[in-house]
Parts: sequence; structure tokens; C-alpha cells
Amino acid sequence: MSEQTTSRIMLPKGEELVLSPSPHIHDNETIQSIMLKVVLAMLPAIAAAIWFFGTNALLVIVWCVTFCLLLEVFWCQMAGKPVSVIKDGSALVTGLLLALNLPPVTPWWICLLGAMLGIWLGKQVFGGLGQNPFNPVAVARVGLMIALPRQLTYWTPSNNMTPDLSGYSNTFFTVPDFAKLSQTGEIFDGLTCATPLSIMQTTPKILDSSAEAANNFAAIANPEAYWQYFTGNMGGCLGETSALAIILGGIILLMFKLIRWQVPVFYLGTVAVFTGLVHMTWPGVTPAPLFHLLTGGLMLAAFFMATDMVTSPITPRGAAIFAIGLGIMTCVIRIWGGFPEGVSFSILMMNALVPLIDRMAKLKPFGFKKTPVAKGV
Amino acid sequence: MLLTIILSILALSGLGIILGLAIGFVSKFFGVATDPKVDLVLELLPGVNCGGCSRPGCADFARALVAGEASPEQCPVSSQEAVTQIAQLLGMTVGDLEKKVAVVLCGGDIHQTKVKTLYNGVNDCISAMQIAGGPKSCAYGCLGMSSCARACPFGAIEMINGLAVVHNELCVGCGVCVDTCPRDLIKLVPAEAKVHIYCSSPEKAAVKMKVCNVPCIACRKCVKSGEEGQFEIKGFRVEVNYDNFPGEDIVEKSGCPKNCLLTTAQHLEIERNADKEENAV
Amino acid sequence: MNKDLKIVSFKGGVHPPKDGKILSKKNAIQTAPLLERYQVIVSQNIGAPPAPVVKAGDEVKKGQLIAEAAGFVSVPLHAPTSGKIEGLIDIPGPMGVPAQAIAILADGKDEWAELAPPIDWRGADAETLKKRILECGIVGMGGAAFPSHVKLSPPPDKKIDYMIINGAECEPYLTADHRVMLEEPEKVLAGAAILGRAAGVKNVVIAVEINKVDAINAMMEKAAEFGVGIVGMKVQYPQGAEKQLIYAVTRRKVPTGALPADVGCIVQNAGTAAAVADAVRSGIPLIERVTTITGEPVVTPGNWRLRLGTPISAALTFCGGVKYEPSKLILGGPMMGFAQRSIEVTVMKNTSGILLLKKSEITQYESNPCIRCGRCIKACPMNLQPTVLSQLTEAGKFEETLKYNVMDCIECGACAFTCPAQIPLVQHIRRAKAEIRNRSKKR
Amino acid sequence: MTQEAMLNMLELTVGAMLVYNFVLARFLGICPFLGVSRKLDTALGMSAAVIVVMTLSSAITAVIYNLALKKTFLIDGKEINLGFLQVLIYIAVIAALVQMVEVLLQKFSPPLYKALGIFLPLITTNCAVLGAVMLNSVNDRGILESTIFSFFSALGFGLALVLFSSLRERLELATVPRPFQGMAIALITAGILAMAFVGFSGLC
Repeated sequence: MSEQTTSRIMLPKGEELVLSPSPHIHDNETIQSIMLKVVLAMLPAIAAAIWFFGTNALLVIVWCVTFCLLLEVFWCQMAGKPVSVIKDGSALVTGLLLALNLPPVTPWWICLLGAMLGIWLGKQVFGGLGQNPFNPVAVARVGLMIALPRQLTYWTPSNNMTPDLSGYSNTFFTVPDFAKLSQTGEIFDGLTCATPLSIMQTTPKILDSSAEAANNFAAIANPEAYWQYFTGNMGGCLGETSALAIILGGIILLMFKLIRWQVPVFYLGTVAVFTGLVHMTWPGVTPAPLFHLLTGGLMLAAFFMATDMVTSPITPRGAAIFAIGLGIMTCVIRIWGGFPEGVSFSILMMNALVPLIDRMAKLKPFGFKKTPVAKGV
Repeated sequence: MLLTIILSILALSGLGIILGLAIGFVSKFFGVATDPKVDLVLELLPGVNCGGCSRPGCADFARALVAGEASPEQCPVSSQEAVTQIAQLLGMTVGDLEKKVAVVLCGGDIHQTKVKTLYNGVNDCISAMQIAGGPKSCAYGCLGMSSCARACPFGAIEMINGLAVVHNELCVGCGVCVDTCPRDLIKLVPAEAKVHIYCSSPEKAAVKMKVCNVPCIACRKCVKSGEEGQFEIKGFRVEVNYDNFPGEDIVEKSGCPKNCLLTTAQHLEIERNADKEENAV
Repeated sequence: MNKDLKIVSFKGGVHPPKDGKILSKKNAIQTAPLLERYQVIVSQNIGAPPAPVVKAGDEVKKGQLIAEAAGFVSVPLHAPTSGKIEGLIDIPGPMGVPAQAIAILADGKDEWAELAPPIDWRGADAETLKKRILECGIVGMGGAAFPSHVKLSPPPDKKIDYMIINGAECEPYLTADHRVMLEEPEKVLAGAAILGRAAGVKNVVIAVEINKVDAINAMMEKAAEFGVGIVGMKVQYPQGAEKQLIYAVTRRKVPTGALPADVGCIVQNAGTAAAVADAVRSGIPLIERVTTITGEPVVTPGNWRLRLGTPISAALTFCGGVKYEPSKLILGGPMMGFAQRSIEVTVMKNTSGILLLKKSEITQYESNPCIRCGRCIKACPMNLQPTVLSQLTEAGKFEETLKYNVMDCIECGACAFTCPAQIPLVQHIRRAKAEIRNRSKKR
Repeated sequence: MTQEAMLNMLELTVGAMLVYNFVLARFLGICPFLGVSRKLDTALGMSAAVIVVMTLSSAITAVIYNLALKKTFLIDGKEINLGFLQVLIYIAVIAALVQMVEVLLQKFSPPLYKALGIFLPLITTNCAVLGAVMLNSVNDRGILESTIFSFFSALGFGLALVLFSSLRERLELATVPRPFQGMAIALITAGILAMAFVGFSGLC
């Protein structure tokens, strides 16, 4: 090597060398990218909501997202945290999920209340993302449900449901007596409809196995109705309508490996088995499992709420236990409880159990034996 | 009415007598005696569970004291008074105690000692030590990641300019920080010793001067100006002999060229001012 | 791909999408020119550092003993070239603290000392082979630098029936073993057979990740001649970690706190096998090794045969220096290697790679909160819960971490590699392990 | 069993445990709920102690109630009912009982005493125990019914306590903002837990 070439060779000066622990490379997946993928998975459900409920739904989504983001920023300002925390996308996910958990015609102030409950009470008082033991959206939903039961069960029909009193829609409407309305001078400003679950709730239960019992739920649990439930043509919360859209989103989540597959599989499975058993024993008490799977917030919960990473168990076995517990609680509340829908309650309750489940479902290390072999050599 | 009152009184006193007798009977025949001394001793102990006595907590220490497995002066935190009281309670005698405080023997704050490399990792001295010995260019200086300050149960260590400084008035000399420091910079010294040489690097003066503005270069000015035996020369550095420590006037007399022989107060003052200067900028 | 090749793997782990091997895997091994001065760090093996037997002013020949083994878990050290001993000096060590080194001023003649006579290994007994392996100062060249002769001498009650030669080289960027297996297949196979003989094992298997098809094919040709089997492994990190490798090849699980010998296995690195072949067949001690010098900032990345004691600055000069200022200098691979603060660190027996990374490539550790996504758990080849361990460590609950089997962690880095919150999980776990070791020592 | 009896039984068991949970629906016994829920181990100890004391004291007071307090005695031709003394009598009986249990435990089962010992005196004046006993009297339950109700109520208390303590153990690792640290966040958590338990309402 001649003098000339040596002089041209540049060696690191070492001034910019970073000292850090191994590993020195990263797969570039960040909290932000995960959250954005979750948002992507929610898009089908959001699209379905807007398709079925129109601008009302869009408005609710916009309100919820805006309030959640604003409240998060506000809290961070107050608490002296960097406002850049907002970039992690968790408030966006909370906002969207909250919107999917509200009825289509929800006034802005309920969205604001929900966002406060979710972002502040559900998340930030515990120290922000990753620290909250309870699912923020479930906290918001349950809080609103207890405080404002009327507003939270104000269901409007989807765009494709018309009160023509024929066929499928027939079941869900009690069409107002227009003649009487005009006489009393009341102003007619909107249609409400029932949800399949609320009809199930109000249907008197028959505790024997007569033919009457078998037909107890025929009006809401028949193949045509199932198809409508599946596509999303029914009343309910924004995200509760279209099972199809949510399953699409679920597939996206599973493809990106963002959720533990045990949660939706065991949750839906437990609900199916549990309601199946009850239905077989007393057909007059509850409709067939398919009804339960397709209606209410079960699908949304199974794929988007119960799978929330922060508030579900961290090991696969724990996730399975968690999901089975969720399934049983949901069914018990749906069939015998005082509320038509039990998913949010059951999520909160199982959230409380997560630390215990985590303790129970601790992983055994590779090569684990009860009595570790003493070190040789 | 009267009958009701009388009956109530009768019923309640009857119940009282029956229950009283029952409790008395049970305690008489099944009672187990416990030593009330443990609680008394526990009340006299500081109750901060610092572990300075090498036992998991004050309650355990109290039990050991009563059982005669420990002696009261093993608690480094208790005042002389409290120790005497405990000893009296247990019928022991104790010798005189010398109060000790911790001192961080390093003066290399971020202004004086270069931080050579960028560091990206856990903010903890012991963890940083595991990665190429940490970012500071002096391999023996304070890493400044406040492991000792977090460990101190009394909040006596403050981090100023990336340097741990002990506040003597808060320090009780429990020694928790001494075990925490991965660079063994912290020493327990007699509280009366106010002068220290704030450098622990065993390296040659030339090496030290390259990385730090305030190293002990073993020029021995202090040794010469002090009395015999007040300082010890340890390789390429000098250390105060804490069995025979010099008075505060030694700082003036010796005129340490590198400003690393300082009194505790001076040291604190320097760091405080450096901090202020930085804030002003 | 060869159809007879059995392909095995373990559970868990990660697959770095861009493994960087492309930078240097096509470049043949080059021999470094002679330098004027070498600084051989004394403590190059796990266990007791050897005791220097030379002093300033001594003349040494290439391959001459300069430090002798001190104890059972210790190996001797040899001069990398002929010249004059300058003395014992302190140089920046790979762990950041100064390390003692023997400085040698080369005389440029590069004369060999009288080497030990070749051994006909096919007829030699195990003890002779082991003695030669010790005398030539051979240690595990994959990274741990564990003396090879110690591994070959398990306690007599352990029956060993498997000798696995680790050619996985699962660390991204590194290609040194790959090139050795490709260019000197005969040497690796012979070394494997010798190691098998020294341990008294019939079953000798070389396990290679299947991204090194050319190396597998090269060795396949002559494998039968040496009675050595070859197994392919899925490309998955950490395929080459001892316990995972043993599981992949034999389906045996090394129990918690146990050694490979407890399940009848010995694992040696492919580079080590080549060095063993040299030592036994020609009596050449371990004075040089193949090291990958790579990374985006390096002008011409490549694989170089470097003598022990070569400063990294000199090694980088061979590669034409750097294109721009790197953000990180690593000895070893990017997953388990050690970040360095000085380019004056010298090459040691276990320096499998010298890696420079640019700013956009390196992990930016942050204090983000854990979102409990469970990716670290999925990635952990030891089936641990890294996030729980790091949280407990942060809270100072070291006793609790034991309940979560912190001591089983192999520090492979798969968890921190995949953590979306960029938590320095491995550092936390190392801290907990150090603390627990300290505490048990105190007791 | 008739349907009515079954429903009654359901109310005594599931109802007592979940729907009308002592802590989360009736808000009784909040002091030990917050006080000893720092650690799961102590919570388990406390739960066990409450189960023992509640069941025992309910059984004994139910006997007193059904045999004495409930009855109207004819003395001197005057009807006398000592029901108004029930609070006083119950407190005395519970306190004495706990004292005796404590002493007996220390004698016969030191390990159990070690686990429950510190909690027993705490329970003496606990409103949950008195509450259970009073509820039995107010609802005019028989001895067996009272015992079952109290046992399941105590079980519900234990359940809430264990849940809560495991949550608090997790919260200890969380970075709770300073104004909310300690009791504040504990109360918020308890509130959300109570919200979740509302879901059980209407079960029976």
C-alpha cells in the first residue's frame, strides 16, 4: 500500500459513535405503525357504518375522534407530558372504537362525555398508554350506558330498513300512528327501531320444551334475518351492524399478527357453545347460537375490543382463558341479565381478572423442568 | 316500660358476663404468650426499612434484637439516643458511636469530564456499565445516571450537573449507596471529616488530565502541607486518611492545583454555581 | 437445493427482513498484509486469563507461546508474527475498560517458530487430540470464547453421543463462517471429525442455515469421506444459539440451568473446527481468524484473515476505510455484538465480525411504555416473558424476576429487535441477571 | 326443589356474591378493601379471615335472632320484644367471637394465625360483618339461610378484594401521574370495577 492511497482512506473519527445495548438493529415496527394498522383494519367497519347510517354515522365518528385527540393533547399539556405522545395513534384508535360503540344518532356532548371517560378516566389517570388496566372504550361505553341509558339505546334504522311493515323490517318497528300523531300535534322527527337483542330481551322466556317455546324467537331468529344481520342491515351501534365488515377487519388484524388469535376464536366459540347448550335445553329461553354471534357488539368486541393488547393477558394460554371467561359472562348477561348487551361489562370484568390470569398462565421456559438440574462442570 | 329497661339491662349484662367468661376461659386455657418487647423496640427504630443492618426490615431487626442475635448499634440510622434507649430496654450496654456519612469521591461533572460517546439505553449506572463501561470518558468517574440517588432511602443524594452529591445533613450513613455504585466511588466516612479529595481514578496523571479538568494528579502538595499521616498516597492518587483526617484549613494551605481537594461545602457550592451558570446560558 | 438435506428449526425467534449478508457473502477471504505492530489482548478466553511468559525486549517467532494457560479453564496465547516484544501495555478493551495487552513490533520477516509435529488424527487417541487443542490455544470462535478443550472434557458420568458443528451463522451481516465453509470445506469437515474423535462421539453433524446453499453443497461432496453428517436449518434467528441448535438438530431440550453435555451434546463453531484441523494436522496455533468487516459505511466490505492483535482501525484500512462517519461500531454481529467506543480495540479470538452501522439502521432505544403486544414473547426462543422481566427490573423487584426465570435468558436480542416500543429489554434483563448473580455471591 | 326455592337459593348464592356484592354494589367494608389490598398475599389472608368470621358470626347471631330476638315474650301479661337490642348484642357477640377465634387459632394453627392474625382484630369492627348479620335479621332469614348468605357474601367480598389487589399490584408498575398516586387511583379503579359489576344487575 503506497503512501498516497493510505492518506485517502477515511477512518471513522468515532465522534458520533453511539453506545447502546445489543441488539443494534430493529425490525422498524413501532407503536405508531401498529396503531395505524389497527385503524386500517377498522376501515371496513367504518365504511359499513357510513353506508348503513349515512351522515349521522360520519358525524359521530368525526366528533369522537376529534374529542379524543383534543382531550389527549389537553391532558398531556396539563400533566407536563410531551404532546408528541399523540403521534402514537392510540387516541385515534380509541376515538374510532368509541364511535363504533355508540348509536348512530348520538349528540356531540355524549361523544365528548364518552371521550372524557375513555381517554381520561380509562387511560390517562393510570399513566397513559400501556398502563391502564381497563379497556378505555369499554369504560366509556359502560359509563355512558349507566349514566345515560335512554340516549345510549336510541336506535335508528339503517338506510335499507323501511317501515313498510312487510318482511324483515316488520319485526323491528312499532310504526307510529300517523293519524293520531297529526291530531295531537306532535312533531314527527325520526324513526326508531329495536335491535334484535332488545327484542330478545323483552320477549318473555318460556321455560318448557313445548312447540311454542321452540317458536318463541322465530320472528328474530330465522335464515332471512340471519342474512340481514350478517350483512349489517339492522339497528344498533355503528360497529355492531355489519358482521361481514368486522370479520374483514379481523382478517386484516390476524394477517398483520396484531392480535392473539386465541381471543376471537375462544370468545366466539364459547358464546356459540354456551348459547347452543342453553338453546338445546330450553329453546324458549334463548335463540340459536348463530343469532348471538351475528347480533349485538359481539363481533366488534371479539376482534377489536377484547383483543386490545394493553388490557388482555400477555400469554397465549392466558388469552384463551380470558376469552372463555368473556364468552361465559357475555352469555350470562345476555340471557339472564338486566341489560340486553353484555360485552362491554364482561370486558371490564375480565380486564379486572387479567393480572390474575397473567400470574396463572405464566410461560414455562424452554427446557423447563420442575427440579432444575444443578450446574455441571 | 320499666320492665323492658330492666330486661334489657339483664339481657345485656348476662350476655356480657357469658361472653367475658368465655373469652377468659379461652385465653386462660389456650392463650400463647408473646413478647411485648418486640413492639417496644420496633417503635424506637426508625422504621424506614433501609436494610442498613443487613436485615430485610426494621421489624426483623427488632425481633433479632430481642432474641439477642443483634446489637442495637448495628442500626446505622438510629441516633445515639435511640440506641441507648433500646439498649436500656434490653438491658445491654453499647459503646460510643461515630456518625458516618457517605461521600461521592468524584468531581467530574459534565463540565469537567468529557462525555465521550453518545449513550442510548436505560438510565441506570449499573446497566450503563455493562455497555462498554458507559459513556463517560473517565473509566473511573461518576456516570451520573442517579442509581445511587434512587437507591437512597433518605433522599440525601442529589444529582447536580450529572454528578452525585451527598447532602451531609440528610445522610444517615446507612451505606445503601455504597453497594449501589458500580464504580465504587462512594465511601462511608466520619461525619467530622469535612475535607475530601474528589477523585478516585487510579490512572496516571497524564491519562487523567486528558479526560478531566479536576483530577488528583498526585502532586502531593496536600501531603506536604498537612501533618504526617493525614493523607495516604495510593498509586497515582492521594486519599484522605479518614482515621486521622485534616481540618478544613488544609484547603487553603495546600492550594490544590487541580481543585480536587475541597471541603464538602465548597464542593457543593461549586456544583451549584456551575448549574446556575448553565441555566443562565 | 439438495434433496437429501434434512431441514430443521426451533420454535420462536425472529427473521430479520434485511440481513445484510449480501454485502460480504460473495467476497472471498483475503489475507491481511503484515502490520508493523500488534497488540494482543491477554485475556481472550472465558475463565482465567493466561499468564504472559515474555517480557519487553524479547524476540519472538510467529506462533511462539507468549502467555501460558493459568488453570483448567484457560488457554495459551501465541505470537501473531515474529518480532520484538515491546512490553505489556493497557489498551482500550472491548468492554470499555482498559485491557492488558502484549505489544509486538513486527520485524517484517514473519518467521515461524518451530511448530508441534503433525498428528495423524485418525489413529490418535482422544487425550492427545485434546492436549493439542489446548496447546494451540483454541477457543469457541463464535463469540463466547469458551476454551474448546474444556467443552470436550465433560464430567465422566455424562454420556456424549452428539457432536454438533455450528455453521448456522444466524447473526445478520456476518459471513465469516460461511466463507470458511465454502472455501475450506475439507478443513471444516476434518476439524469436525477430529472434534468428534476427541470427544469419542460417532455422530458428528454440521448444521448450516439454508441461506448458505453453496457452502452446504461444497461440504456435502466430501462429507462421507470424513463420516460427518450435514443438516440444513431454516433461516431464523437465533438458530445458532446453543440450546436452540441442539433442539433443532436432536429434538432434545437442554434443561434449565443445565449444559449441553447433560443431554449428550457438544456444540462447536465451524470456524473453531477449521482452526482445530490446522492445529492437529499442521500444529499451527490459533493466531489468526477470519473476520467479516462489513456494514453500509464500509467502502469494500469483505472477509479477512486477520491476525490477533490487529487494531480495528488497521482492519478498516484494508477495506478502504469508510464512506461516511458511522453511528455505531460493533464487535460481533448486530444482534449480540458489543458496541465499541474506540477504533483502537484489537481483534481477538472471538471477533467474528467488525460491523459499522449508519444512523438510520441502528435501534433508537426509547422510554416508550410497553403496550403488552406480546411480540417479545412470540420472539423469545427460550419462551420467557421479556416485557415482564424488564418491568420488574425497572421497579427493582429482582427477586420477582427469578420467578419468571430470568436466568434462562440467552440474551439473543430477539425481543428488543421486535419491540415496537423500542424498550431496551435485553439491557434490563442483563441488569437483573447481574444483580441476582451479585446477590447470590454475597450470600 | 320448587322454582321459587331455586330462585331464593340463587339470590342467596350468586346474588350475594356477584349481583349484590358487598364491596362493589353495597359499598360495605370499604376500609379493609382499600387497606389490605396492596398485595395479593395479604388480600388472600384477609379474604380467608372475613369468610371465617362472617360465616361463624352469622350462624351464631342467626341462632340468637331466631330463638330470642325475633320472639315476643309474654311476661307479666305484657308483650316484650327485645329486637331493639339487636345491634348492641350483635356487636358484642361478634367482638367476643373474633377474640376467641384469634386465641384459638394462635394455639392450634400457628401458620394460619400468622396468615390471618393481623387481620382478625381489624374485622371486629368491620361494617361488612355487622352488615351481613343485620341484613339477615332485616330479611328475617332462618339459621341455614343466614349462614349460606353470609358465606357467599364473604366469598364475594374476597373475590372483589383479590381482584382489586391484583389490579393494584399491576398499578404499582404503572406510571400513574403524581396527583393520582396512591389512594386516588385505588378509588378510581374500585369505581370502574363497581361499574363492571353493574352488568350483573337483573340477574336475580
